[in-house]
Amino acid sequence: MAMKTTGAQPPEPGGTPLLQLRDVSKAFGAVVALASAELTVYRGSIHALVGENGAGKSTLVKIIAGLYQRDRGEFRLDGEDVDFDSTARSKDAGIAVIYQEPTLFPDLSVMENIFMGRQPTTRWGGLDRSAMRERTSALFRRLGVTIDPDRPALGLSIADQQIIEIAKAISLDAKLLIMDEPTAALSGVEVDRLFTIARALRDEGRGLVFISHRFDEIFDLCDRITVMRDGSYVSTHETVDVTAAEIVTRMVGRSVETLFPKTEGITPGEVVLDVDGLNRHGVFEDVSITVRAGEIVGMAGLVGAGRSEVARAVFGVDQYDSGTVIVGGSRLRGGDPRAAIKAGIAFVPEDRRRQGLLVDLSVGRNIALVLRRRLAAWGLIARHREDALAARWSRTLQIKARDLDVEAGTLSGGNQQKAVIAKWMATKPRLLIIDEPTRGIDVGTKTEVHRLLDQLAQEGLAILMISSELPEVLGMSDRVYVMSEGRVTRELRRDEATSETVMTAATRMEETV
Amino acid sequence: MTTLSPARRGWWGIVLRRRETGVALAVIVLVAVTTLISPSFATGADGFRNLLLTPSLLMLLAVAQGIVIITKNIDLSVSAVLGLTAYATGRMFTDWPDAPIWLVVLLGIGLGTALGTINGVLVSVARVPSLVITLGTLYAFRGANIAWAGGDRVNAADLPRGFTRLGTATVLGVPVLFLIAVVVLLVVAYVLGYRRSGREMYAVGSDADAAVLYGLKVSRRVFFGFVASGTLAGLAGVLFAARYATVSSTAGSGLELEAVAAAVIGGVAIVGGVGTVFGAALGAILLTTIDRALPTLGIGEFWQQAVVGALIIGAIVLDRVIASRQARRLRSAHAHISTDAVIQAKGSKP
Amino acid sequence: MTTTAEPVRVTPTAPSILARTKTILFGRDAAVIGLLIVVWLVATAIVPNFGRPNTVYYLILDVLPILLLALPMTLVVVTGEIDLSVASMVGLSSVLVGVLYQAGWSIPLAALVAIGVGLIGGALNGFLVTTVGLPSLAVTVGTLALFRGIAVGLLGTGAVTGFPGEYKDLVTDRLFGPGTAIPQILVVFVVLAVVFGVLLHFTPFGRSAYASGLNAEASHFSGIDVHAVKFWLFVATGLVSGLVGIYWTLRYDSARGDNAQGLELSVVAAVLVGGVSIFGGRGAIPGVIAGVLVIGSLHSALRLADVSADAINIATGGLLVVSVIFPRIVTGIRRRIARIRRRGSRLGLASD
Amino acid sequence: LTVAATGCGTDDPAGDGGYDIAFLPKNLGNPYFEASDAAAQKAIEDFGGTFKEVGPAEATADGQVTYINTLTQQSVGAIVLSANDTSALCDALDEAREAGIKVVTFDSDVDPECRDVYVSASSPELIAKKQIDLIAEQVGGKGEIAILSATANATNQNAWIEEMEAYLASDYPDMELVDVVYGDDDDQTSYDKTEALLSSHPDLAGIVSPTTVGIAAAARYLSTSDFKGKVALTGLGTPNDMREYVTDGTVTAFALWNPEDLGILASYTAKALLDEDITGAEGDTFTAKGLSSDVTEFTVGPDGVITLGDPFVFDADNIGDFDF
Ligand SMILES: Nc1ncnc2c1ncn2[C@@H]1O[C@H](COP(=O)(O)OP(=O)(O)OP(=O)(O)O)[C@@H](O)[C@H]1O
Ligand SMILES: Nc1ncnc2c1ncn2[C@@H]1O[C@H](COP(=O)(O)OP(=O)(O)OP(=O)(O)O)[C@@H](O)[C@H]1O
Ligand SMILES: [Mg+2]
Ligand SMILES: [Mg+2]
Repeated sequence: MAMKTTGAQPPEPGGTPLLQLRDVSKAFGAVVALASAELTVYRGSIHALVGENGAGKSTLVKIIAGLYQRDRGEFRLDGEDVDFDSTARSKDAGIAVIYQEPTLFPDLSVMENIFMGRQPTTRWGGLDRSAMRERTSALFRRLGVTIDPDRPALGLSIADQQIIEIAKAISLDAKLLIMDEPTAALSGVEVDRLFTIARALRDEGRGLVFISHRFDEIFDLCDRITVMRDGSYVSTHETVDVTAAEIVTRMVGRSVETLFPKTEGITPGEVVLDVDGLNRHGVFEDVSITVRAGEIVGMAGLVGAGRSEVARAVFGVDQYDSGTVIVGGSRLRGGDPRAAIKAGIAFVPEDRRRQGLLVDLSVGRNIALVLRRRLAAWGLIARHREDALAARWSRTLQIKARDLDVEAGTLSGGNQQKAVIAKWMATKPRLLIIDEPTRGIDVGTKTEVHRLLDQLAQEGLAILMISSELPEVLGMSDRVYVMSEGRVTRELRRDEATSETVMTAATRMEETV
Repeated sequence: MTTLSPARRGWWGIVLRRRETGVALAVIVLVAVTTLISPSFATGADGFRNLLLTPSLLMLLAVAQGIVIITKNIDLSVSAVLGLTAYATGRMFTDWPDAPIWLVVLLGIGLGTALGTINGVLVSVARVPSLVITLGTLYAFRGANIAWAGGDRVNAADLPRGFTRLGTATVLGVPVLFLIAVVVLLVVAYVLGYRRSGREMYAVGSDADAAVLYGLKVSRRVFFGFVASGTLAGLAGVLFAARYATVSSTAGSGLELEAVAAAVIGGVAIVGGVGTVFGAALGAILLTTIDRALPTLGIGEFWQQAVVGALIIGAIVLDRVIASRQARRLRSAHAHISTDAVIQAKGSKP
Repeated sequence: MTTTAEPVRVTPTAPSILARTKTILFGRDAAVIGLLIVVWLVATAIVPNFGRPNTVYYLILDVLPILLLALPMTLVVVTGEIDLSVASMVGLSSVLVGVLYQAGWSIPLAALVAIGVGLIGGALNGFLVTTVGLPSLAVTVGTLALFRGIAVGLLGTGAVTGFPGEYKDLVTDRLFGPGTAIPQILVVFVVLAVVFGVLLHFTPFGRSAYASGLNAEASHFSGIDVHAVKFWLFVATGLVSGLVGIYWTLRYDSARGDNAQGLELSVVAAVLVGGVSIFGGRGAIPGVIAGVLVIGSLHSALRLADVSADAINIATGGLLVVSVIFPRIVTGIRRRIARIRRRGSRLGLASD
Repeated sequence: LTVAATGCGTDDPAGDGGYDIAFLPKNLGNPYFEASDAAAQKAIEDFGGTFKEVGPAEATADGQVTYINTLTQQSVGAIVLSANDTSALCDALDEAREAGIKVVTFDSDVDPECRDVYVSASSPELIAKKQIDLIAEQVGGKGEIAILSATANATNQNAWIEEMEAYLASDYPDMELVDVVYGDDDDQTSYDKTEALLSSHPDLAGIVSPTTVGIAAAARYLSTSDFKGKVALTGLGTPNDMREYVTDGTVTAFALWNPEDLGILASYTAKALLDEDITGAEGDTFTAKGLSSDVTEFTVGPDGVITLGDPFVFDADNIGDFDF
């Protein structure tokens, strides 16, 4: 499928901006996702949007797409005020979006996933499947991949799903293409293809917005960079004028060191967790790790490296195929979270709202949930015992909520995270596995969580911390395991761990990308 | 390296793997065996006609149910809609003897549409789970029917012959009712399979959140699903009046679960997004054929329902097994494609 | 570190008893109980014969199967599942009691077998839903046909009657002597209601049930054996269905394959009117009992007022639809008002 | 017999001249009961009573129990019912009678201990004989026949079927009863059952359907099928339902009593009980007015059964004279 050239535009910014957002705000209940965001995109340029996790990038994208409606602010497309009430509107207006999380219809074929709602039709208005198949194949050829257009989306890997999202967005032939972390799941070859196409689209005079946490990609691809922090606009730069270090400083808004209040020089105690040769077919292989009391062990790797899967298998929400997991001397068979809890494991999962909390249940009940049996006398739970436990731990963790009866889902993200930690600390664990401890948490709370982890370690807790944020891993860990494609590729002492060494092991490459 | 077009590759394999094939095969085997035992079953004076005539009404309801289930909803009120439209049709003929038949038929179907619209509005606008709403309207429509009819009922003598003949007439030995059911089936199958609107119904049922991201009109699709379901149930009601010619206030009682069962047996997944109305219609044919065949096969008529129950459970367990197998197969297929891609990228292009 | 002022921390405590009482008073359960009281007051005032002991007596006997079945059904729906096979199991249990009695067994023994079969049937449902992982709606539509089919198959459309009087009296005798309102069989219900009420509201198991209904994945991550919870609830439903089958047989002195046909929808309707969310995670036993009694009392009053069976059906359906839509409308209006307030100046552009 | 003296019956209904009589058919919407209940209403209003018809939507015993309970609470004078089950209604009827309510069954009986009198359309022997004679005549006295009944535990149906089997064995050895199927007094079920019957018994010569719903459905099925004129059909039907099929030759002759007479007789029986003219003991006599036949004097037979008379045979010659 060839893109038709719709009047060549000069690649340099000028004239009316294609997209102009000013002072946009958006709140979800108590959570302010965007305070005052700003973004100006010109035709024929690729615009990077950067910011920490939770800075509000995806929310801004969803507002442009018409999925969310802004509470306040200015939104112009081609100089005209617009107000999309559904994604269909933005599509009609020439905006294509690749969302951060792939969203496919699992039961439908790949080609229909790409063309849903605008499938090619015959003269009679019926679907023209062969035309659809051809166009899909053409798109895939352009992206350099082979996926059977007729297979259902069910069971596709995250990478393949992402490729389909990209194919879908390209096929829209849009004047503005927004990509929210499209490369997070892709390998180098696919990323190169994507970039070639992105540059071609730019040269046709379209506008592109590119969101990524990978600076090499941003500096390789983008013409301009807008920095966001805590839901607000910080600054916009020509790529050639800035360095990565400057961008980071603006993103974080402070010097990075103070973010990680790590107490140094603690002598770890006895081995609490001993994982040996753990296997789960097709997910991870031969994983061996140990964690000692008082130690924070980091697990680094690219998204999809299998870290979460290892944690889930250790805790027992998943089965494993072979290997051993020993916690405090007793062996865990896998597939039984209750045994893991009894052995003293606490597990703060990566997806807070789906796995960590029951968002429709009150904060108090959430905190008391794991301990429900221990709270019962004569088989009955007394409410005052639940209340007392919940009150104690929410005080310890300083959870901000009106009272214990409010639904956990109404808390701000950081407070939700604290509620999950409270729920697990209440079990008095000896090992805490925490997956993405600060995902979606604002900077202030982030520091608090880090301080808390440090304090817990000092009190003798063994902590296994999985994080995709490299600074967090480097700043907080006594030791780091690096995983790549389901294997532990390196173990690094605190003094050995640098972004270089970790990234090399994570990508299994000799040279840095 | 030869690249096979996906369309050509395994066309037969696709047909053989389809759920519909299995159900159709079951029907054929059942009819064949029964006919061997008792030749009149399919070849006797009325055997062949009844083979097609008996399932016709349930086919319509199963298609209606299939549409709704594909959008991840359920319509328990179909039987009450059928009953109400059947009675309304009869009453129009008795109270308005000069009415042209076609007009009464249209009005009857229109009543079904109106009742379906009520369901659609309640489900898609009020956003209340359809199981609850249609359970409520099942009671309400049925109650309205009994309230209206009271002890009264429509008798064969009240209906014009031209209308009742519709119920049993045949064209080249094929009952008209069956032809109508098949035409409806083909139209619905075409819309669901080959129109954008139909494909969107699958999308909505497959993942409603993704459908919102795509900019699909989720509420509208669900709404039209219920309107279509009501319309088809209304058509079934009109044809019920034509076929049985006697309509009391309880006509069609209990058919709602049979319609769900037919759809489920035919491979329409209750979780939405999967299955075809062909499957649902075949499920209806299988159910009614079993009903008729069991006595001939020497299984007491009283055991029919137990067989049907076992069949439903068997069907959904089978679905589950197939689905998990397929998921596994797709995952490994993906690995092959990836390596293929590398080989192709390196080898085939000069 | 750039310091914004330390944010104010409100460390949460449990709300006061007063506040919690207030929540209960304005809650869904209280609304259903209030509705029950209104129905009773109005019916007593305007329907002749309604307030009499006999009315209450018959009312209780009539709604008892629904009352009993609604208890485990509440728990099943709270976990986000549904069991449509209950009425068929009642029929099967009834037929078993009849067939075995006819074969010369004693009633207690026959009843024990019926309960046993109820347990097995419930376990079958539970197995298919949890271990095999099938949607409970589809599974129980299947077992609905299966159980009913076995019942009808065992007894045809014939009936076993003539059960011994002493057992029939167990069901129909009045607690405080002739002419009084309370049948002694109500004791069984009260005991079961307390058991299920305590189980749901005051035990770790109950917490697990709510959690499983709200979010099965998060529950699994919290060490709750979601499958076990659901499995045992299906078993409990089967057990109670078995009991109801025995009651049905003795009350009507008739074991028939079509006993209690269609009752499943009445049970589900009552549970939903009683405030249990079909999505799981919400609902309480007192509300459900009130819900059953509202429907039962309404039926009884309408019958006494010589309103025909049809209008009664319409009333039931209407009640069900209104009871689920009404809260939606209220929250919808509230949310809209809140949004309009928040948007303020952008009111003109507000769209949905 | 104990006269009402319990707390519930406030006054003797017959005492103030009002006869408060409730009819409880097997189910609402059954034209047979529509006819008898309509005639009963006229008769009751004629003798100054109040008539009421209540009933379940579907023909189930438990549905009837609920209504008997309701009528008991309302303290009606008499309940006239056609029972869906012989014994399932007994407890409820006992309580009604304890409360001083007279219980008359008609058309379909309950156990004799649970009611005061039973108004039978005809005696089972007469009914069975008449139908077997009719079918034998139509099929030439030999071949396979089948019965399409109502529900499997309808007392009257089963009594007739039993009599038919005995009569067949003794008088028509060449005729074989090959199947009994149950249409549940539901039109659609009866229709489908007829169809199933014909497909599973290809050599069937005739069908006997001793129920008005069943015979009409079977006739409608036959009239549009190839079996029309080949498979004989008789049984108990109403002239209005059957007129069409007699005219077109599907059915030659069928039998029935007059359902209106049955309703009227049941009403007068209830009146006689309320007046305490009869108690249900054998030999009690009373009078009924307005019947289509000239009979006015009726005597209670053994087991408290009152019989209306011989079934009447309808055929092409006389069917035009009737309208019910
Ligand atoms: N639907 C929602 N309901 C409540 N809060 C939300 C919702 N969507 C986003 N948020 C919150 O808004 C904030 C901004 O989230 P957003 O996804 O926009 O961040 P982001 O910059 O895309 O981060 P990342 O780099 O991790 O993708 C976060 O605190 C998040 O928890
Ligand atoms: N829905 C899915 N379908 C197919 N494969 C999946 C799916 N989700 C994850 N995977 C695969 O499972 C493996 C491990 O993914 P996982 O998300 O656990 O990695 P991770 O290292 O924990 O990443 P993250 O940083 O997101 O936590 C990857 O190979 C990934 O592609
Ligand atoms: Mg994001
Ligand atoms: Mg992870």
